[in-house]
Amino acid sequence: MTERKPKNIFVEGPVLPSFIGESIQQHSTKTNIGAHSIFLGQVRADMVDGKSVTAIEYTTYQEMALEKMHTIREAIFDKYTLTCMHVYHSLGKVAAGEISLFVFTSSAHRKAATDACAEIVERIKSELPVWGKELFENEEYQWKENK
Amino acid sequence: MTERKPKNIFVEGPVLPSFIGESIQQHSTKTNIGAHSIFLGQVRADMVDGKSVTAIEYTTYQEMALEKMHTIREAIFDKYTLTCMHVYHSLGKVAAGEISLFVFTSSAHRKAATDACAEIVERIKSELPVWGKELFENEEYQWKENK
Amino acid sequence: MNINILLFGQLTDITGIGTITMEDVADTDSVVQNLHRRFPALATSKYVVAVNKNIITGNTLLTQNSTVALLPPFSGG
Amino acid sequence: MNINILLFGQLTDITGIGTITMEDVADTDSVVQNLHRRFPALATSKYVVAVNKNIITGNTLLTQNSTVALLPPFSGG
Repeated sequence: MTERKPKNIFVEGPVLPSFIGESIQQHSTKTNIGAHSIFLGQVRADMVDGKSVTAIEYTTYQEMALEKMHTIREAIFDKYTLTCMHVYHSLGKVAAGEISLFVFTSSAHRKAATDACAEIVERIKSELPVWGKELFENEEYQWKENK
Repeated sequence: MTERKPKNIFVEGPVLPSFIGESIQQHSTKTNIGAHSIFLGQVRADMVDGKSVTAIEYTTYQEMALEKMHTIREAIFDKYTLTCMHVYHSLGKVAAGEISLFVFTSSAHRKAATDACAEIVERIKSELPVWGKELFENEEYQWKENK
Repeated sequence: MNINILLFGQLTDITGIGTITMEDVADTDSVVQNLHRRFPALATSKYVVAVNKNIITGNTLLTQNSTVALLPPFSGG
Repeated sequence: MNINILLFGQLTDITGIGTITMEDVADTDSVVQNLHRRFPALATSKYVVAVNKNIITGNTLLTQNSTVALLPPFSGG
């Protein structure tokens, strides 16, 4: 009796563009793939009352988040004919301009990858217990809230 | 009187994963971006009558394709609030497992980038005068047709 | 009965800590009332409650070593 | 009157060449009829016609140095 262990999606700090390039490269051996869809969340330097966001610091309820992500993953694989699916989310500080979320789906034909990727992003934003603290230049901060 | 010259979207051979990584990296200075959407078309090693596709050789009616792409670009910028939009399409041989199309959109909030990216891909496939010749192991080939 | 309580995000600004242990609480309503007494600002904060990593919608009985988590609005991605 | 004719994709398998020049053709129907006479397999091929990079749907008058292109089904991406 083996229960599939939820995969860890969390990485410390930003997701690096070079890592994204390498992830894409790793799919060149899977010649049944015809389409990749990628979503990247990047930290914006939003202005709030004249101060600008310099970074977001992410925290999570990790055990719950990984269980939830596992449920989402299974639901997505049931619903769409995907070749693969990868999700990476930052923890800790991610500076404005850096990437905090990387969702990557692949399929033979484009519709499955595209639709699955969009749905995963929506579910991550609404269902994963992750919190972003927007840090300003001084010691001030505010807690982000997803719409 | 300056007329904006259509940008060249064509590259000789495959789009390299490292180039995609570098393209992403170049957006880290644009701190008004919150979301990137990327679509990649990869050449599949499809089996046809027992033979497998080893590469696709792309040709185009370049002048018309670039004018058409320019029209699509303007329409997409009118319809969606995008920060930027990049499109690269291969010409010549692209082996199975390599990437022949790279569409990259960015916006403050995710919906614009995601919807624009999907629409650009549909329009490229249906409107750009580009032809793919699927090459098999021997000297045989067949002309691809988009559905 | 030992109950582990976890607090996250902006809620820890109120409590100053992320983990609290309570004894002799039978259900989630008791946990919440107890916390609201100790940290009045929690009563006016937005959050949902999870028991053993599942979000609950009504009062829920607790058992030995249950983990109760107070989750403010998510903002991942 | 000089008309430039471009052929692409599988159509060049039929014609063996991608560029043809014709003189004294007044409209696209004349170009197409002329090509179908010279390359009968073109008549049973799928393609659309573009004049000066714009796809046309009916017979179109040509002018000096018009470019007529025969475009088989697209398969980019």
